Amino acid sequence: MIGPNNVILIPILAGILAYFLGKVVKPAREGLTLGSVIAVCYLVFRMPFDKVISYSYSFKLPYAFGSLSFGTNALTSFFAILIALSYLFIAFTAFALVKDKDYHDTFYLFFNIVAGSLLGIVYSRDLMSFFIFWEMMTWSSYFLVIMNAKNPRKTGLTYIVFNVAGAYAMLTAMFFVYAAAGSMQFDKVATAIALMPNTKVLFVSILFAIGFLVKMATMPLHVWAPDAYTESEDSFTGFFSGTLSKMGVYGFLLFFATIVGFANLKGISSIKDTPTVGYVIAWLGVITSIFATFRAIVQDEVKRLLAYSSIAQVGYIVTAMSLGTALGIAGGLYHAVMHTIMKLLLFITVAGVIYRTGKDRFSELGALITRMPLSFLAVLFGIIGLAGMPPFGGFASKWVIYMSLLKSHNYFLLVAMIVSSTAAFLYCYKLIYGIFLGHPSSPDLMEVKEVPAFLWVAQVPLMLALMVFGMLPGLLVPYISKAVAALGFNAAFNSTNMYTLSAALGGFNGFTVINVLGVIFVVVLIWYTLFFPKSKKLHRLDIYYAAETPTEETPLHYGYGIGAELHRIPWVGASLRRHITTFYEKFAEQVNGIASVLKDILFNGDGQIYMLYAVLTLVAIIMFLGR
Amino acid sequence: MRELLTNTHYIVLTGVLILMVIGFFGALTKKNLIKILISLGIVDTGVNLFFIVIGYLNGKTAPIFSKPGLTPQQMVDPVPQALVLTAIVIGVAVLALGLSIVIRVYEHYGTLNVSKIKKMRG
Amino acid sequence: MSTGMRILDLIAYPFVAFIVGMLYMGIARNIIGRIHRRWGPPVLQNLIDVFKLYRKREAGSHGVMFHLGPMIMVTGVVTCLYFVPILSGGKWLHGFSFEGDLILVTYLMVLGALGMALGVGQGGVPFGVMGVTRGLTRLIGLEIPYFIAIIVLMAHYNTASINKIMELQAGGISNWAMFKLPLAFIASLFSFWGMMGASPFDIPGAPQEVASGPATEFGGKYLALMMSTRGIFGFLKLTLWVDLFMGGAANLLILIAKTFVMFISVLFVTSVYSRFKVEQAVDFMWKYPTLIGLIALVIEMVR
Amino acid sequence: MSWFSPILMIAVPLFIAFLIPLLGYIHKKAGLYAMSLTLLFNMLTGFYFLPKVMVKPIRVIVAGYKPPFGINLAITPFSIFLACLISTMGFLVSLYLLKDNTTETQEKFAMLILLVVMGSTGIVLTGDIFNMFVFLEITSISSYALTAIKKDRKGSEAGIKFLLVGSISSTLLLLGIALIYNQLGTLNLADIANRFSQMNPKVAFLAVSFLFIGFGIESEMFPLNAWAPDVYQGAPAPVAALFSAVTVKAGLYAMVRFLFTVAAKSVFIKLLLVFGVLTVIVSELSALRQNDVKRMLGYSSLGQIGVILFAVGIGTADAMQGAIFHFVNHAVLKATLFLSVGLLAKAAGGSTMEDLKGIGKKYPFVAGVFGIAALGVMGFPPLNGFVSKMLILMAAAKTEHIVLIMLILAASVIEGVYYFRVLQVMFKEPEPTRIEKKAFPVLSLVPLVVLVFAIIGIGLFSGYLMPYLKGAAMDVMNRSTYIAAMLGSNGGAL
Repeated sequence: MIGPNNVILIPILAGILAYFLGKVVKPAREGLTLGSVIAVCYLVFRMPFDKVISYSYSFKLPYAFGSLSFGTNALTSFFAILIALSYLFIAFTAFALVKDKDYHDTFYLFFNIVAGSLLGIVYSRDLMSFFIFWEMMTWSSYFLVIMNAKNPRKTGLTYIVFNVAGAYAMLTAMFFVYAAAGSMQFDKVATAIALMPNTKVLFVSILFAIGFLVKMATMPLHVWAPDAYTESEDSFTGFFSGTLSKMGVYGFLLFFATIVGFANLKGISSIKDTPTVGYVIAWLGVITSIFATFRAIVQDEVKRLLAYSSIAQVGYIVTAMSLGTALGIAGGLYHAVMHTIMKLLLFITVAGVIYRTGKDRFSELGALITRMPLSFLAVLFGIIGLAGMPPFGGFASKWVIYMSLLKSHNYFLLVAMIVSSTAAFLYCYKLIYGIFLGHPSSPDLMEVKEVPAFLWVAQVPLMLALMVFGMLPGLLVPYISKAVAALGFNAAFNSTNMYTLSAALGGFNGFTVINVLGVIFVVVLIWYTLFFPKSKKLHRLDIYYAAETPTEETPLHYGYGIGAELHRIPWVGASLRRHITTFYEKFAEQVNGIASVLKDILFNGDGQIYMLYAVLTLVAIIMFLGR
Repeated sequence: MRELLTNTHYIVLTGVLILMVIGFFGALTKKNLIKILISLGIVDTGVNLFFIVIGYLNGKTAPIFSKPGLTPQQMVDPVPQALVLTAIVIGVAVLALGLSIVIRVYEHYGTLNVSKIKKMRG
Repeated sequence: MSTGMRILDLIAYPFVAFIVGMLYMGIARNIIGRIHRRWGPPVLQNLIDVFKLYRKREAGSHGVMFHLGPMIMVTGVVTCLYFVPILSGGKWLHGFSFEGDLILVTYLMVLGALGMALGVGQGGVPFGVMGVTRGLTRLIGLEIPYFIAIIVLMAHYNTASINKIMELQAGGISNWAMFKLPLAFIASLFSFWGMMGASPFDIPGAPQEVASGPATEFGGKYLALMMSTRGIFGFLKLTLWVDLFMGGAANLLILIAKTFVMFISVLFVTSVYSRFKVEQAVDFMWKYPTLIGLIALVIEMVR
Repeated sequence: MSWFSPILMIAVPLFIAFLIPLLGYIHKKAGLYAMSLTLLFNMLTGFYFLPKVMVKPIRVIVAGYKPPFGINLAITPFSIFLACLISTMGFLVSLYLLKDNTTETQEKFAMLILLVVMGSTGIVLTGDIFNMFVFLEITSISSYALTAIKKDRKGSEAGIKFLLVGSISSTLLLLGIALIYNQLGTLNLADIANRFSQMNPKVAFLAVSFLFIGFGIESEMFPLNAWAPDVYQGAPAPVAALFSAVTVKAGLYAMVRFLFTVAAKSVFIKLLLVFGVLTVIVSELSALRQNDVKRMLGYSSLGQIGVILFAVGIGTADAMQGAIFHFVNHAVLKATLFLSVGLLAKAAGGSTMEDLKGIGKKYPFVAGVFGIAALGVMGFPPLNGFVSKMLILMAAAKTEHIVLIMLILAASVIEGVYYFRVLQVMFKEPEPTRIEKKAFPVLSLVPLVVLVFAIIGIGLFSGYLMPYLKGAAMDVMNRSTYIAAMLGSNGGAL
């Protein structure tokens, strides 16, 4: 039976083959990627969801590593399915959008390797294989970030510094734990940590947290994310911000719930029976979502707005999970799925829009609803989900997170989260207004065609998924409860049927909500279109304009300026002016300064000084070690 | 263990020390490349002299069967002297190579001042 | 209660809200008129306006989304209405409130506004977009005190379902949340006034600045739909506040009495204060009402 | 066949080296082909003896005098392992040189390359301390000549600096050997090791510190490696590849053999640890601000050597195993980097970042190889650099060196920055119009292909290499087996 270890190799081999075979026959790249996508989806879905299976895979690595072991449990299958589906949708998007680009070959090489390494992360059962695939994800996604970047130098270097530094923080913690446990297997490591003294456990958990918070782009470690998400290859961005950030979520859950264990973290120090480390991270998550939401509203670039919105949404997941309550983790997982679906849908559509119009700023777009109706519908579904509006799944996941915060009495966290989720309506509206409504900023926008057909293969299922999860919020509950159980928590949902979602303090019936909405809308629609005379189609410029008549030149696409008024709100304005990046830039200057001073002093080019160094070292050794 | 250091040993050892000090002082302070190479040569001779002193036994003669009837017991320890031969050859080779490179450096830089020859630094 | 009656009850639901809502708007124009020492239009003026607009022969439209915008608004508001029980006791006029809870209602309230905003977007009128932006920015301010208040409620009564909250407040005035959680009530009042469009907060539709904001481009049947929705929305909020803080109403008469008290508070505030700028509104809302709410929250956490 | 002994690995290259000027008359390129053939021969003999020595070390007696009197070769697992590595890398660089016409005088070049490889093999195989000094001097002198072979400004400047510091090292080594001979009266490594404790402690300490500094200069340790960046920048690229892959290894071998087997002074091993970490930090930081890619690679090479010294300094068997593995990876990776930069610089007419702008688009294969090697050096998973770095850091974790691990990981973040910056300059800048694309000679691409397969192959299938690494590590760690093998009667007298 093809175990997880083979599933990982399929995309990686496909990628490498695609690169070389593609040189001979170009369509081989799409063919191989498609083959690997189908194989991965088939195998991932065929694997039993919550039966714990483990494989050891001696990969001929030296004795010190032991054999790399892989396996599945409910949590891994949960994320594996997420990865497989995103891999499928993004592959189709890439088939359409990357067809005639010059980096056609390297794209498929690195895209498949990233997919393979994601599966590797999820299926690995020991620290070393987890780290191997984590690093492979980092460097392969680096090349996809700089592939089509406008200024690859700044984006690429910030991405590498943060992600590699995060990975190495995680690695130090792994070595710490390896020294105590003597082995890299998760279970042995878990038992070893239980016996470690408190200060060490705290040190290890902070280092692990840093590694995963960098990946989840939580404040103050988020600086790489906006640039990386905006400048990465258009069709890859969905995968990047939708699925790669979820690896941070998976890692966080894996290490904090099973290996380090919330219980003994609580033993060390806790505030109101939530571990202090978790409590601090929860506040970090909330602060991230507030800052990121306000920063998202004032953006003019479409992808940068979505990038900041990703950071904000993942901030919710961070807050929900890090409190260590069963319902919180369930809420985090639910929102992880919803966020992936929404971000895939939005980024794929935006990539299609950019591909067709060649423009990526709100001030250059506008009134595309007439030319690209399906994309409009896709973005409409997306923003309803993003804003967390009831008929679609976005509301269900946010509802669970709110309930978890209410149940664990973290009211202040909930109030802070409300600030950001209410402000989210602004950037959702700006997204759909800026691109599809209002007035066309340039005449050529009126000749644009709909997004390529392949994208519909990705968009339609995602839209349906949002609707279905909205209609049947309880559909995911059994799977989430199994995943939460795999982490050692008993699931906290009261209801088990598909239609309702109920937990701690209340519940709601998604099926009724969408039916009521549907019935009323149909009634109003019939009543309005049939019984009333047809409305007269007015010309675009025939609008109420305070007694003047606008001409073709008057700039009417006012909506792209949404968010300008935020600067005037005292606290929000202050947060928008102050950037955390200045701190990092100063730090980078400091390091560069030391580096250049160091090299100029020590290697100053004079042969005689070099001789002097040798003699002085000799004298120093004799004097100091002489006694 | 040959601990019997006679006063001749001490005289020659001080000589070695003086040579070494002069050599190192010259190499580390003089700016002219050729002077540096010469002082390195001096250090080399100092070391070779030190080797000879190690093998010297008071009142013994050179380890060559020049006269019939010389027994090895009357000779000084031959091994360091063999080593010194190789060391001298190496010293010469290094010095010759050094001077040829110094000529080429002079062609390029027009100066022999070692603190001026630092286009490659940092 | 047979299903037939249930269906009738459900059909009557929006119309009750529509009629009462329109009457209140008529009364409001009358009272403000009297405050300005003039007679003010007849009480049924709003109903007359709405029917006049429905009779209009044609209405200008800028495209599909423009056409659907007001419809989504109505759908959103009426759906939200169905989840707020008009009468307590769960027999008559309780809509679907047993299937939803307070958080669902909070988010449904915004769904209508967003639907209409899409219509305004296609309308293409800069004033419309200005109105929508002001509305959404103001929402950031209003939502916080309101949400703090309902958190206090949910924490205190340990449930999120509106009906349960109403039942727990039964038995006399002293049992009302208004008196049990006074600070939370005061904090929620501020956002109540804001959402009802009382003067310091009627920023989106400010006639002098943005020519009635979002409703600028809509005429004929679309304007009629929007005015009736505004009526229903007013009624919805009134009943919600009554349910949450005054133990709901056993029958329509009690409901009208209680809602009238709340409505009077709106009128007083409207006619006294002058309009805020958007940032002032948000800043104001984040200062005093939020502070009061947080104090209520702390008290609640301590108990 | 008793005549086929490891001594041939030294005798044959020596003989051919001095035969090359004569071959010059037969055919202009004969010297170069002779060089490659001899190195091939060396490689094959090395690999022939490798499994044998793993079982039992060989002691080659020269000119009939049994140790501890005559000069003899001590072929132990660690030395034969390194001998194979040195000869293989020498052979690959020589393949590159066949078509590389950097210098007009081909004979001198071929001879010097042979002498350097022979010298290094000698250092690694010899069992006599003065003999090791002589081989070290042969390597150094031919390295000075190789650095300055191109007669240009950079070459001669680098050459003279290398010579000055090198002569200090040889003087100190001589002094150390003299002191040891004065006390113990013997030059045989095993014999010295055996009776090292009988030395007067003061003189012993002095001798060890002299030799520590002497070998330190050869193995590019921090305060003593100031000459290295200039040499890597000044010397022609293939020569720089040879230095980083071969001569440094010999210097490191001498340091390790002396400190671990001969003078088991733990103070100096701890010193090695400190200097190792210092080397890593200083060289990685200095590499950050470099504009010339070859000089940057020089610094990065120092950084990797710092990691090796750090691993050796830890002093446990695991760490030594990781260090030896890093010997191999560093040699393979640095050779690939220098050779590919050599090709690219030759095409672009210079090795600064400015010249190499957009070169990746014009020569995708060679720049791709450079990229893979860069990923390997940085220690990214599937490649070989990752495996040895993990082994070293795991060993360090076992001995509670957590702060040092964090320092080294911070240094490798810096390493990531400057390597990705070069990759970004090569691949993302617009294609240079002034260079017209002309294909490189096939023969100079062969070593690159072999090295890339080695990088990926060792990375994936490092398990096969482990027994040899374990054997070599054991050889270094326990002195007594070395002494017994070399002095005891059971020594295999060939």
